[in-house]
Amino acid sequence: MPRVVFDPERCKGCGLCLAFCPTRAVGMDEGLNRMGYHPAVLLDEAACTSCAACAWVCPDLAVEVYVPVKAGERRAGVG
Amino acid sequence: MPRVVFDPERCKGCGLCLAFCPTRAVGMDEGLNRMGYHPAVLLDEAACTSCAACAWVCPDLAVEVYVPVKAGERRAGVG
Amino acid sequence: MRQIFAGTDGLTQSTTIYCPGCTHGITHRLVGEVLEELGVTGRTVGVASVGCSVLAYEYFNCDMQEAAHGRAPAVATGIRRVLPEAVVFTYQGDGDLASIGMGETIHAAARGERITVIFINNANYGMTGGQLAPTTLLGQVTTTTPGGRSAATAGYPIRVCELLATLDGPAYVARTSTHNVAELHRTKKAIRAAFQAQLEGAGFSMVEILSTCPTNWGMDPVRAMEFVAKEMTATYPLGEFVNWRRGN
Amino acid sequence: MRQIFAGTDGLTQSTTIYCPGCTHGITHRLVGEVLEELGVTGRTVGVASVGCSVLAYEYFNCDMQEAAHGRAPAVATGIRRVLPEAVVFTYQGDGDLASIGMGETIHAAARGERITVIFINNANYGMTGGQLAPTTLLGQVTTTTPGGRSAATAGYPIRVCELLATLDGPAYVARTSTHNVAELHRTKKAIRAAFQAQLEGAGFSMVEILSTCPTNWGMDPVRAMEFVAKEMTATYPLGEFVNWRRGN
Amino acid sequence: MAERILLKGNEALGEAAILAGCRFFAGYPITPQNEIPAYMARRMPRVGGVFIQAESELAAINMVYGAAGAGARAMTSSSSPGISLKQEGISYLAGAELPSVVVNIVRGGPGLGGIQPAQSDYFQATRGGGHGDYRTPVFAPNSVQEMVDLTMEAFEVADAYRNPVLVLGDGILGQMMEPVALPPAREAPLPPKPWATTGAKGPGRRIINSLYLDPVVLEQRNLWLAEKYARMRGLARAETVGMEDAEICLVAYGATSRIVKGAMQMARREGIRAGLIRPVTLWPYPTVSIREAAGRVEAFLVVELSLGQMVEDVRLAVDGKAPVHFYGRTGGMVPSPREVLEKLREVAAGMGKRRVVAAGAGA
Amino acid sequence: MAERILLKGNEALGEAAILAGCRFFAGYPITPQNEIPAYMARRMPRVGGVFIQAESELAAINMVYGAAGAGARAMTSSSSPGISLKQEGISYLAGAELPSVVVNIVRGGPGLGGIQPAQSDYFQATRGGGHGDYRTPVFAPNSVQEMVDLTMEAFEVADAYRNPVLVLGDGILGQMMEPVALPPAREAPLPPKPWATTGAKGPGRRIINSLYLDPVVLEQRNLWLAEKYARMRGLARAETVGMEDAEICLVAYGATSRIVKGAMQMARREGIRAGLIRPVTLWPYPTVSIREAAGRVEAFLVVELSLGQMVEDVRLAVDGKAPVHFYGRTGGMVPSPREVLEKLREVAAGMGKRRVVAAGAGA
Amino acid sequence: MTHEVIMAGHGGQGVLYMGTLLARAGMLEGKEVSWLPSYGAEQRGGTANCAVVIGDEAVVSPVVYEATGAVVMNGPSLEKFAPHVRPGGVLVVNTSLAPERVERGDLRVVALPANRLAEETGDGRSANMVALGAFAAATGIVRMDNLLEALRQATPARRRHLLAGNERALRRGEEWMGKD
Amino acid sequence: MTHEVIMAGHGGQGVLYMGTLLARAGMLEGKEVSWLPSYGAEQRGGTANCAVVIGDEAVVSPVVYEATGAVVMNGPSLEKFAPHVRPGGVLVVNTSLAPERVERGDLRVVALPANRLAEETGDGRSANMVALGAFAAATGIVRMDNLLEALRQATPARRRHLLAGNERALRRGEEWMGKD
Ligand SMILES: Cc1ncc(C[n+]2csc(CCOP(=O)(O)OP(=O)(O)O)c2C)c(N)n1
Ligand SMILES: Cc1ncc(C[n+]2csc(CCOP(=O)(O)OP(=O)(O)O)c2C)c(N)n1
Ligand code: SF4
Ligand code: SF4
Ligand code: SF4
Ligand code: SF4
Ligand code: SF4
Ligand code: SF4
Ligand SMILES: [Mg+2]
Ligand SMILES: [Mg+2]
Repeated sequence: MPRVVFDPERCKGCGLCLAFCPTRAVGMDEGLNRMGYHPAVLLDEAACTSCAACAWVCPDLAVEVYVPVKAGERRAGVG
Repeated sequence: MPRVVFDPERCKGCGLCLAFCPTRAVGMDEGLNRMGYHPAVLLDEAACTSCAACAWVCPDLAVEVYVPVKAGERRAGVG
Repeated sequence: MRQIFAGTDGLTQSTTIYCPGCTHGITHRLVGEVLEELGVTGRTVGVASVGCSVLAYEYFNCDMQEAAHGRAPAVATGIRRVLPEAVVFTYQGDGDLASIGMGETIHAAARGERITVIFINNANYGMTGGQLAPTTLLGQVTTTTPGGRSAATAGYPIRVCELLATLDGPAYVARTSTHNVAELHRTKKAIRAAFQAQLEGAGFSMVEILSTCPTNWGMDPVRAMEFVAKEMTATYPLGEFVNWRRGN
Repeated sequence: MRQIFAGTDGLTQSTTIYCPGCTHGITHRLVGEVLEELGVTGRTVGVASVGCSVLAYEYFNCDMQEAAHGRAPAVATGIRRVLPEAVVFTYQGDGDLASIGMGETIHAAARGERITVIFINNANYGMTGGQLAPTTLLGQVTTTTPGGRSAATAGYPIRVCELLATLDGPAYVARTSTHNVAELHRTKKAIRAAFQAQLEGAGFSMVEILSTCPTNWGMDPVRAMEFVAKEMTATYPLGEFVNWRRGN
Repeated sequence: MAERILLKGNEALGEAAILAGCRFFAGYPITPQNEIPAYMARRMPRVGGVFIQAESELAAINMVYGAAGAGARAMTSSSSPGISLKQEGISYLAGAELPSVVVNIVRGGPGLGGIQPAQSDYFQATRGGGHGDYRTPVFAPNSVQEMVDLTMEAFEVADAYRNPVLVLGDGILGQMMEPVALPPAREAPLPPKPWATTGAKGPGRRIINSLYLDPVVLEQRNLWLAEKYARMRGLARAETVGMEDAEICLVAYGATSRIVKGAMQMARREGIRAGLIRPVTLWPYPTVSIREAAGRVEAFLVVELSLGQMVEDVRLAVDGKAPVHFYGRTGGMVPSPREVLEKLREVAAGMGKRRVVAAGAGA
Repeated sequence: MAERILLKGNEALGEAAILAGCRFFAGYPITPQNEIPAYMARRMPRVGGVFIQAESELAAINMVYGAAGAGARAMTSSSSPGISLKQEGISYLAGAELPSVVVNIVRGGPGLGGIQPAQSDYFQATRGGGHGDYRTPVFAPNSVQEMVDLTMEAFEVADAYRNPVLVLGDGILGQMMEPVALPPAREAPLPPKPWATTGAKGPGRRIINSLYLDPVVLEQRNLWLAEKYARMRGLARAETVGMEDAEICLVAYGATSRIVKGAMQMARREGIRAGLIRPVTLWPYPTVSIREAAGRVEAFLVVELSLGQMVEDVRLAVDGKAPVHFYGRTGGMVPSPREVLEKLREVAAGMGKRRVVAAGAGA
Repeated sequence: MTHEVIMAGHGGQGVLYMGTLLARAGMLEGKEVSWLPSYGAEQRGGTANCAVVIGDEAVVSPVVYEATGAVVMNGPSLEKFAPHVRPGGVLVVNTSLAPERVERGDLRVVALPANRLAEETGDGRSANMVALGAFAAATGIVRMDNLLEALRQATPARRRHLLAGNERALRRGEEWMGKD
Repeated sequence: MTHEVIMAGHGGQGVLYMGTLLARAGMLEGKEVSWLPSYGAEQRGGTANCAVVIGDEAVVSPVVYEATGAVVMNGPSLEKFAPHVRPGGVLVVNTSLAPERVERGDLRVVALPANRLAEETGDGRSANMVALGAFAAATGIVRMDNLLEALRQATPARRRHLLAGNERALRRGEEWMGKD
């Protein structure tokens, strides 16, 4: 499972996540979603640090961010 | 001619001139004017210094103030 | 004898409807004198507002418009823009200017509209019988704060000069008082400065004048002046808040 | 994988009508998160205003009222007084709050009304197609200042936080921005402080949030954020203006 | 019957609101209704209610919107210019279906006008001075007792229909004192308001709103409202005096109706068989009473403190079946019964020659 | 004839104002009339006029008051909720007799409503949504060309009578483009305004005012205004189409009248002899045209984008002489000619059984 | 019979209060009453007046056009309201502040030096009570015991100290009529 | 004949502009015309559409209920407006953004890959011009020279550099019809 999941049907393709991603891990999809926008996609999974900058700047709640669970860590709810 | 002339028909008998006269030269008339007020009067002509305090505080433009003309002074208009 | 104090050509001959000892009358005279002394009465359009001074159009010896309650600065703006050469002023109470008309006041000031506002702060609504004004002091009894103004339900007094001083449009903003002869002299100077600012095209100008309402305060005129001196100036410090000449 | 960022229960699931990249959406999320984190969503009544955020009642996951243009603080006052236990907030644009609603804003603040105002300053009227707002920068082009805002005809920008800071009623007044992640963190902190002020009964609270309007500014969302960072913060300095905890 | 006490109309109205369970009042001073906010300022804190002197009429009506939306019985009052300022707010209250009471103690207009009694806001009150298709029931008391009774009823009607309701008085009614029997305070719990926003989240959350961007939905909203307004027509009410044998039907409301009643009595002494229909509700208009009378009388004489506004509703009800005459005074002038009698005599003299007489000069 | 150019209704209206000599515009944005202030913002500086985006509708109408009082041809524009906010100001303009033009590009209501075209502010426009006895002429264009012509005329009427004049459009008229021939700019000097406050002292000084504390004087003022309003009745105007042989008289104004005309043509093809009276002025209402028709047709069908407002004026004019039917759509919905035709067929089918049909559901 | 009374004077003379007492006393007699003040800007420093109607039937019009009786407390009020009294009506004139001579010969004029009489009873401010007492006695509109009761009912606790003086003044007016 | 045309698409596609050009061209032919846009909140990121009427007589209603022809520039517009075209009417569908298949069999459907054709002419943004050219050719509603003249008139000086591309696109649409 990737660290960042973009919801292609909420995304309006504004590009803010792309612009604010410090690791340049985000790109825009070629295809259009139902609203007619090119949604964001995680291009470079490896580069992503789960810093959540993309989620913070997203105006459309289209981003979920995950971190790998360390050994022994409890699977808790949303931080 | 007195230094201060109160217009008994403009005066509303508020007593401000009396209160602010530094020489206590002002008093109120016993009689009533057409509006039903006791108008101000110059009680003590001699005490008056033409300081114009009474005129400054009068809300009803009921006060004219004069100073004696010194010898050689031109009779000019209102200062 | 030489006359050193007489009526002013800036006012008409009418007697006013103001209560005995009400300082509205004094302020009228000061404004009239300044207009006369500046020689602009003949090109002045004044705007009367709704309050005890609603009949100001009968008293100022110049063209006058009567504005709806609170809207004098908007009316003055209309006049100002149409008559670039005219001198335009409003004469407003604290209910008119700071309550219903707060929006118009701030926006005319922010626009730097070249008008002069004479603002009579008598800490209540005189004309309608003494209700709470935005400027009523904490603890002050009015017909709508029968237990005295409580901050918890009726809020805090608004200091209009301080408010306007945060804007870039005003050229001159000062608060003066009417409670003694010295203050009246200062008030007249401030009024003159305010009109001067307008004449120089410097921007919006306003003089807030602490005033009495003996009738609704339930005080005789002299006690009312003491109230201004002691109580009102404590909440409303006197002074210049903006002066285009000094650059603040 | 553990989820560290997800939707908030403070918002509904609806997608918004905002243009792509418009920071209205970000601010919604921050407010929703704060409501959720404070655990008050279930006792909150929000007031939507008239502007691009007019449909805010569809987005915040709490009881909502839609107010007439500019009157949100008055509507919120009515709610506040009737429901002493509720959390009450308004969400208003700069046209709504600082132009037509200036009077209501200042008076709610002066009353120390226990409401929280989220104030979106995007330097223009978004919803109606990009007209001059009181907060439009000097020189900024809008549909009603086609040659750029000129102080001479359209006046100067109004700094609302500075204005309200002159009043005694506000408990918390701050200006923050949305132009990068760090500022968004600060914005969220400010929103939380503002609601905290309300919960503690300290008085009126407001957070002015510098925001983008990519559509009407004719900029892409990223350029728009740069505009906020460079141009808007120059006219509208960020910071806390009143904080009841610090006593200023 | 409760003991009668002497009360000023404005204060009686204020007390009536409190008896009806009103616990939120926001207003702004204006003559001749200043006693209402002053009374509320004294009384509300004692009954655990809220009094706010709003910064303006606009703020006041919108505070009422918020309070009513939060479930309180809420009221505001003003006089003519102030009521004009509330028109947007009233349209919003109607659009969002918020029960509330708005009192207009009418004074002379237009503009700043004067402060003496008038009835020149009839059109505004009955046709909706605000924008959009909406209606508000309008109660028109003609005594201090009715200032009490109709105000209390106004709150019930407001809640029953989720609609703003107007009480239309005038300077005479507001300022006069008469003995009144105050009804007991409403004891029953207020009607439940499951739509009120009191704080909730999730699917049960509530929204107070009048915006419908989709015209299909907005039209449905309008039709829903229209249906409600049709139901409200049942509220129409009039008092009739001496209509059994009347050949001339006087129509007047509010304080004017009392003067007209005086004139009617004088006329009857002269052998002119006049009767009076006094609308108690101005909207819905008691059209049926008038229409019935139209079949029986020779002529109508409408008397108002205006240039002729209600006369249109009379003409709409009469629908050409009898001539409709008008007599009006304006600007704060109040006719004497003798003046109205004079006019009655004229109408009586001209009877037989049936014709429709145009309403007041041009208005 | 001047060359025809393609213009949007709102912009054409703005240009017409300038051609008429309007040199002061104050407004506040609101859909669907935003093109008017935007146009004025561009154009006014180029003709030496003033454009101000006011801080609110209240400020805008009061700026117009000041500017008109100072002698300028002045205009403001808005849409429904904003016009409600201007009601106090309009009453003041009428009271102080200040010539000015107020444009309402109507949208659906009540409350925030919607932004699509409507005609639900008819009562407000024609009965005076503000307080007091006052009237304003109301022009109702039905094309972009008339947006130009009637706006220009509005300024002339305003000056001729010293009165505010309304132009009532709707979203369709404001947003649509049509070819227009712009008349030449008014070249004659503006009528002298010896009452305007331009700066004067002494006995010749001027006062703009609507306050008359003495009811005797205020009544005189009201009678003076009433007389003026009576003189204004001569402004009443209607366009009639196909009324020579009509058995059903359609009545509609504004954009609706065009759709209704379409329906009328369709009906005639089916043998239903329909005619159309289109009021061009809504106040004064073209009562005489309607009344004349009432003697000749079998029935009236009034079509409005509202729940039924103008229908009252039709009924007042018809005065019981023929049944008056109503068809309305609301909330931004616009009927198709076919829908209106359907209704026409119904009316035609029911003819013969003369009866008065109540206007729209409850409004 | 229906009494339609006008009471007039200047701002501080307690004219409106006098009217409310009369109305209250009327109620105590089981009558229908109304009281209507002039209001508004007029009052300021100017005149004050009210109309009181007392009768057996529900009051038709609270506005008084042709008074059956009037009390005028100063000169301007005399000028303004004397013409509005019906022939045969009672007109009480406070001669302390108004001329004794009344132009009309068709009225029952009571020339009453109310201020002087009030001062005699010890409180110069109760001239209104003196006039009211005299008016009641002259017209029989209400009985003195009801006036006194009305006064008691209308006097709030914090004004109790003024009660005795006002009662004396009411009686003084009545007495003075006896003498008249 | 009166043409009643609907043009629809999403916000940035220049649909309203396309409509104004058509109306202008109609005027150049000496016809009566009207143009009515949808407006308001709808537009934001959503759909845009306008109605154009062109005929010999004064336009009766600017509102189009049953179109004689339509241009739909994307999928949602196709869904929304296809049902509003009269039997036998022309429907130009931009198949670059909308499905080629149209449910109705009673229309003259022109399947036009407008975006692709526009890109071929060198400016991907002029898909609207391609569609307009095709629509004009398919319906004969206005002549190409008048469309070109309308375009010239409507192009302000600061947009002159776009003129040639737009002309090419208009012509490309026309050509494409010829080939069709
Ligand atoms: C729209 C409107 N609201 C209210 C009023 C009533 N009104 C007249 S004067 C006034 C208050 C005036 O107070 P202020 O401005 O302080 O002036 P002051 O009388 O104290 O000098 C009010 C509320 C009005 N005329 N119009
Ligand atoms: C009384 C009234 N006036 C005007 C409008 C039109 N209007 C709707 S939104 C708006 C401006 C909104 O601008 P802002 O508050 O800055 O919000 P934004 O859209 O920029 O977020 C205006 C003027 C209205 N709906 N009601
Ligand atoms: S979480 Fe951080 S690194 Fe990963 S995609 Fe988002 S912004 Fe880039
Ligand atoms: S910020 Fe959000 S809406 Fe914008 S492109 Fe990224 S995911 Fe999409
Ligand atoms: S001039 Fe001065 S001294 Fe003379 S009376 Fe006036 S205040 Fe007193
Ligand atoms: S200050 Fe003026 S009004 Fe007052 S008492 Fe003196 S002269 Fe009379
Ligand atoms: S009421 Fe007050 S402010 Fe008004 S005139 Fe009287 S004293 Fe002056
Ligand atoms: S118009 Fe501006 S403020 Fe409104 S949603 Fe679009 S970008 Fe945001
Ligand atoms: Mg005041
Ligand atoms: Mg904005």
